[in-house]
Parts: sequence; C-alpha cells; structure tokens
Amino acid sequence: MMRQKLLAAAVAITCAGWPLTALGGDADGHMLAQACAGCHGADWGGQGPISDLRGYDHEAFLRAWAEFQADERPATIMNRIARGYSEAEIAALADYFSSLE
Amino acid sequence: MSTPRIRLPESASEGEEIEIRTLLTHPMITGVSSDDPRDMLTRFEARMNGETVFAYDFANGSAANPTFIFFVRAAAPGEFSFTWTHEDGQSVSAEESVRIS
Amino acid sequence: MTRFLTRRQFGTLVSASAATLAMPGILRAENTGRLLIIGGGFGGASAARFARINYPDVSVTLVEPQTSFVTCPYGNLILGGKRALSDITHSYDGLRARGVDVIHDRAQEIDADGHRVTLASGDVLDYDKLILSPGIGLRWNAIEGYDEAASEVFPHAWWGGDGSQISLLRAQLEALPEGGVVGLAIPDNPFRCPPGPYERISMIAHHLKQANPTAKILAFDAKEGFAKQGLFENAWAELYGDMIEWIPASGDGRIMRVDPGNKLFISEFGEEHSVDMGNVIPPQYAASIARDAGLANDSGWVPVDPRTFEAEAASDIHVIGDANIGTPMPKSGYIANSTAKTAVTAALAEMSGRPAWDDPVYFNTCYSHAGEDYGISVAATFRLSEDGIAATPDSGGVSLQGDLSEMARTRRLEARYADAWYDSITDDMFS
Amino acid sequence: MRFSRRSFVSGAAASAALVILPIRVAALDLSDDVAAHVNDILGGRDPREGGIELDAPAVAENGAQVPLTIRVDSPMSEHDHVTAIHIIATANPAPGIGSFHLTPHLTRAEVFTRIRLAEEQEYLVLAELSDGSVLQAAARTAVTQGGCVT
Repeated sequence: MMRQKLLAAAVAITCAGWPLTALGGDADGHMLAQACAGCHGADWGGQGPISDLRGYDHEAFLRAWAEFQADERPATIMNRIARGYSEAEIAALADYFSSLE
Repeated sequence: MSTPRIRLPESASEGEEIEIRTLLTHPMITGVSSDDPRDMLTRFEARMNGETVFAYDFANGSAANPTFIFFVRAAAPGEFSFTWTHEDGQSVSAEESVRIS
Repeated sequence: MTRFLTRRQFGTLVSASAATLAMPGILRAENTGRLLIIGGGFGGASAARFARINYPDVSVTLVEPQTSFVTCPYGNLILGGKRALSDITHSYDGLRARGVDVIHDRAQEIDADGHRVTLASGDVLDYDKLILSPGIGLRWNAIEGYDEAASEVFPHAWWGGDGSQISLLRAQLEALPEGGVVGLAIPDNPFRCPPGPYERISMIAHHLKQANPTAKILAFDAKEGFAKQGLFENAWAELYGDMIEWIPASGDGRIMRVDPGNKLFISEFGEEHSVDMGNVIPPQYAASIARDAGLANDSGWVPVDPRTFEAEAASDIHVIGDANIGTPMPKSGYIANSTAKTAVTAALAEMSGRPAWDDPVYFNTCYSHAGEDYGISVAATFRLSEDGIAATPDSGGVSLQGDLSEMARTRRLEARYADAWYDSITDDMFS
Repeated sequence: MRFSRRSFVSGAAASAALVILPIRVAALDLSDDVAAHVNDILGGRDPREGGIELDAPAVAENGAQVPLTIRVDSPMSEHDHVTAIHIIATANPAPGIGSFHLTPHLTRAEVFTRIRLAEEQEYLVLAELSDGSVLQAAARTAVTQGGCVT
C-alpha cells in the first residue's frame, strides 16, 4: 500500500545511505544527460541565460560540478541538484557533454 | 476563545451510530519553543443528555485547532453539549440537538 | 488469426505470422517494432521525440485527442496577465516532422493481452509496446456538487484541454467586482503539480494587486502544508500584504460541497463561504483509459515497476506521467519528461538491443512564479535503490529563504531560469 | 450548520486513508522521561502488543498537524470497552500528546485528532481496557518541510 511504500522510502532516505549502484561501474552518460535537457535546451545547446553544455571542457565540467556541490560557485538550483550525483555519474556526464559537438 | 464548529446529523434513530466532528480554532501555544506566553486548553468534554460520553485531556503534543472525530450511539432526547476548558479555567461551550426517532 | 485493422500501416511486426499480413511496400527495416504512445503531454510527447531520435528503426504512433497541446505549466501566468494562451499552446507538427505518426483521436479501450488499442473512431491500433501517458482524471462529485457542469461556473483549470478552462478563469478574474472574493478549493495529496495551486494564488494576487487591490483571496486547503510553503508565504506577505488568506484543513479548510448556483463553498464543518468567483481543483486519479484497463489499484493511480515503469497489472504497457504512483517523485511535467525516456529505453530494450537504463538517476526541478520577476524553486534528486526509487539524501531542497531586500537578485534569476526551463522542456517535447 | 446524511457519507469517503502497520513497542529504545511517562500510565501493568490500528501518514508535510486515527479492537459494551487511549511522543520536548476518555456510549473505539511531532519519530499508543489490561502500539512518521512531494 501507498503509505507503507512511503514509509519504506522514508527509511531509505534516513538510514540506507548511498546505494550500491552509485559507487562505481559504468554510468550511462547519455541517459544521465537526458534530465539536463529540461533546462539546458532540448539538445543541451543552452536556453536564454542557461549554459550550453555541448562540447563542454571535460576538466572544466568536473571543476564546476565540484564547486556546485561545495556551494563555492554562484548558483540558484545547480548546487542543490549537483549534490545528488556520484563521482562516477559526474564523470559520465563530463564524458558525454565534452563529446557533443 | 472562538466559536466552536460542530458537525452532527440532523436526525438519527434510537441506537443508531452517529459521527460527531468538532473543531475549535485555538493556537495551543506551549510556550516551550517560542517566547510567546503559554496558551493551552486542558480538556474537551462531549456530553449526551447530560452524561459525559467522550473526553480528551490536552498535553503539549496536541495540535493547534483541536479537532475530534468520534462515534456515538444515539439516545433520546438527543441533547448534546461540548465544552473546551482552558488551563486558566475559562471555557467555551456549544449545544446541539439531534432529532431521535 | 490476428486482424490487422490499423488505420495506417506503420512499420513491420516482430511476429512472423503477422508480418505476412503487412504490406511489403512500406516496410522500413527488418525486426523493427511498433511503439504506440497514448497521450501527447509532458510524458507522451517527450517519449515520442526521444524514441524517434534514439530508435530510428522503430515506428512511433502518438494518439492524442487535442490537435494542439495547452500546457498546465505557465497556465497560471495567463491569470497573472504575463502570458497569452497562444504562448502556451504547442503544435504537433514538430513531432510529425520527426516521423511520429500523430493521430488525433481518443483512445477508448486497451486490450492488454491482444496488444491493441481501440480508438473512439472505431479504428484499432496494434502495438508491440505501449507507452501510456494519459494524465489525470478529475473525481467529479468527490466534492459534492462539483461536476462537469459546475466547472463552467467554478472552473478547475487543472488540465490544459483546449484552453477554455484557464481562459474562463481569467475572464472571471477580469470581471471580478471591486473588493470581490476569489475562493480556491485545493485537494489533499496526491494530485497533479503540488505547488501549482500556490503559484496560482500568487498569480491571481499579482493581477488583483494592479486591477482590484481591495479584492480578497480565500484559499481553502484539504491539507496542512504544501510545497515551498515558507517561500510562498514569505512572497505573499512581501508582495500582497493581507490579500491572501490560506486556510488549512485544521482550520476547517477542507471544502466538502459547492453550490455553484449560489456561489457557495461549504466546509467540512458546514461553514458557508460566499465567493464572487471560485476555482475548484478537485481530487484526482489516473485518467479513465488507465483505470478502465484495470491498471490502477484502489488508490485510483497506476502502480508501476520503478525500473521500467511497466504497469504491475499488465506487461508491455509502460505508464508514465501523473497517472502512475508508488515512487516519491512528484506529479510534475519534469518527472514525466525524464521518466518517459527511461520507459522508452526499457520498452525497446529487447527489440533494439540497446540496454534499459538499469541505474536511473532523476532530478525534479519545479519553478513557481510568485510575482513579477519573483521565481522560487524546489529541486530533488532520486535514484533507484533496493526499495524502489528514493530521494537522494543531502541533495535538493528549496530556494534560499530571506527578505526580498537581500534575495531580489536570486528571485529575479529564478524567474528567468523558470522561463528558460519552460522553453527547453517544451522543445524537448515538441521540436 | 447541519449536514444531510448524503454529504456525511461523501465526507467520510473523501477523508478515507490507508493504514500503516504498527511498529512493535518492545523494539523501541525509550528515553528515561518517556519511559517514566509510560510507567505512570501503566502503573505496574504489563501491556500487550496488538489490537490497535493506527492510521497516520508515513510522511507528514507539517509536523505541527499530523492527522492520527486510532482504532482499538473492542465491542465497546458495558462490560468490555476501552476506557482510555494515551498518545506519547518519543522525541518531542515533552512526551505527553494527549489522552482520550471513552465510554460504552461510543459505538466503536475509533477516534481521530491531530498531533504535533517536532521531528521524525515513533509515537506510542496505550489503550486501557475496562478489565484493567492495557494494549500498546507504535507508529513512525517522518516530517518534511514542504518539498514538492506527491
């Protein structure tokens, strides 16, 4: 039932810690990048004030993401989102965006 | 204290179950977590035909705007009264009647 | 023997027996599949576009009754006078240009065992995989007296449809007598777009502040709290003074009955509230096509596999968007768009050879406009864990709180980012 | 203001909620002041687990207003009824939430009110029966701060 599921989810949030899937392995950059299209443009080409992610320098991407996670880079929402991703996932995103033209 | 809100059926047959809902708008300030002075109710009593059928003793964990739902076996003549008593001794009451057939 | 009554031919069949019935002249390639999508909103349109780009050999058919799509997001900005209906109306031409077979008809019945869908016109579509993104149904009469006829007096404006509901609400707002009362009835969870009613309150106030500053907004809520509550309440106090009164369930905010003839909202405890106009957002469930197909549980929503979004009650039917339930992810356009892509990879994994996304990570970004140049947001990230999809700890959250004097730049930026979000996500659906 | 029977029924249906399974009280580690509060109520009696159904949200958006329905399995007859139901917080500034007093004039041992939870926690329910015995149950509710939740 719904409430029991929610209960399970709540316990997972507070107790389970980081799930095993996030610890390593080959993250799917193409799929991970899909959600980014919701703000960064349908083909990640930027939208208004939101940055173009195509061909984004690999190292610069990793640096920016780390700064978002540490609240060391000015942000409204990216800092909150960045903290939800593992190192492997961030690396996969950097690979993917730097490979786009 | 504000005017109590009571929900009762208009009529019922003798012995029938009726649902009673009550609400009193009240902040229920415990004085524990703020500088506001304590402002708490201490007891709620529901009477049917003069006899107490349901009561509640409030404590700090009772929410603001206390609401109760309970189920009573209707008995003639169907005169109900509801009283909320404040810790300072003041009280507010409401009277309702249910037509019993 | 399978009858093959598709109105038009789209792709070949996987099964050899059926393939003999297909017309060879329009075959695209060997072993391609037929992906049928019901519903052309945030879930369905996103799925169609994603499938055409990433699975060019798969034929994609989209069934949607409306010939153009009016988004629910940004509908509130029409009330605030910041957008026109045409700004939030989108054509399916972009999807057609990508090769999606868009059929404007209503899906009437799903035969899950037979893998076919009957349309209102009587046409029958066969599918290999079905993506069902039908959205919500409104629970008429869950609030006594609130039926389809009553929605012509007290509009819900909670689905885009042809735009008439939101236009009606805007017209009522313009006709509100000086100092009049606007009532809103807001449902308990779960419902589509949790922050939507509060953005709506804000945009109504934004309009009234200029056009009718002595008017009042009474927001009756069946809940005790809501998304971005602190940010909204702060914005309301900063921008609109005492124009807005929000009444939670514990303050007798649950509306049980409406009387459209006398323009009354009647509360749980029988208080009669007289309003000059009313917006009733009724309790909801999955759209009827999903419930009629037996996919929903007692809650009225469709439980799904959190990895594939395949309905628990039927194979090869993936239910995305607001109609599903069982994950902590909100009923938002953002989540519908993201999960559409996961569902497509899962549905097509076997026939395409491209794997399903086994370790999905999602985030939800939910912007609301609280006033002019005043945007606020909530974000959350989610990932699959042993217990299904769960919110990721120590991430997400709402915009920074603080007085407008120090937060003005953040609020302005978030309003601009919200606009960019709208343009991006609608491009990701329709371009 | 009075309601017709019809609106009464629809109201009950609209507020229907699902039930969460009680947590075993014996499994909880209670602080000294909570244990003392519980012992005051028990007065040396040994409570039994079960016979109580708690209906509350697993996740509450507003900890200051958490709806709670308590159902005790009881015929509510003159000779066999629930006399009191106590609700006790395990992680509030004070353990007491409130106490219901019931009589055989009630048709069922089912009550609803709203409680305050300062943070995510378990809360206990003790039901005193007319034969002097006590039933116990517990539930847990998480408290969120107005996220974009379903």
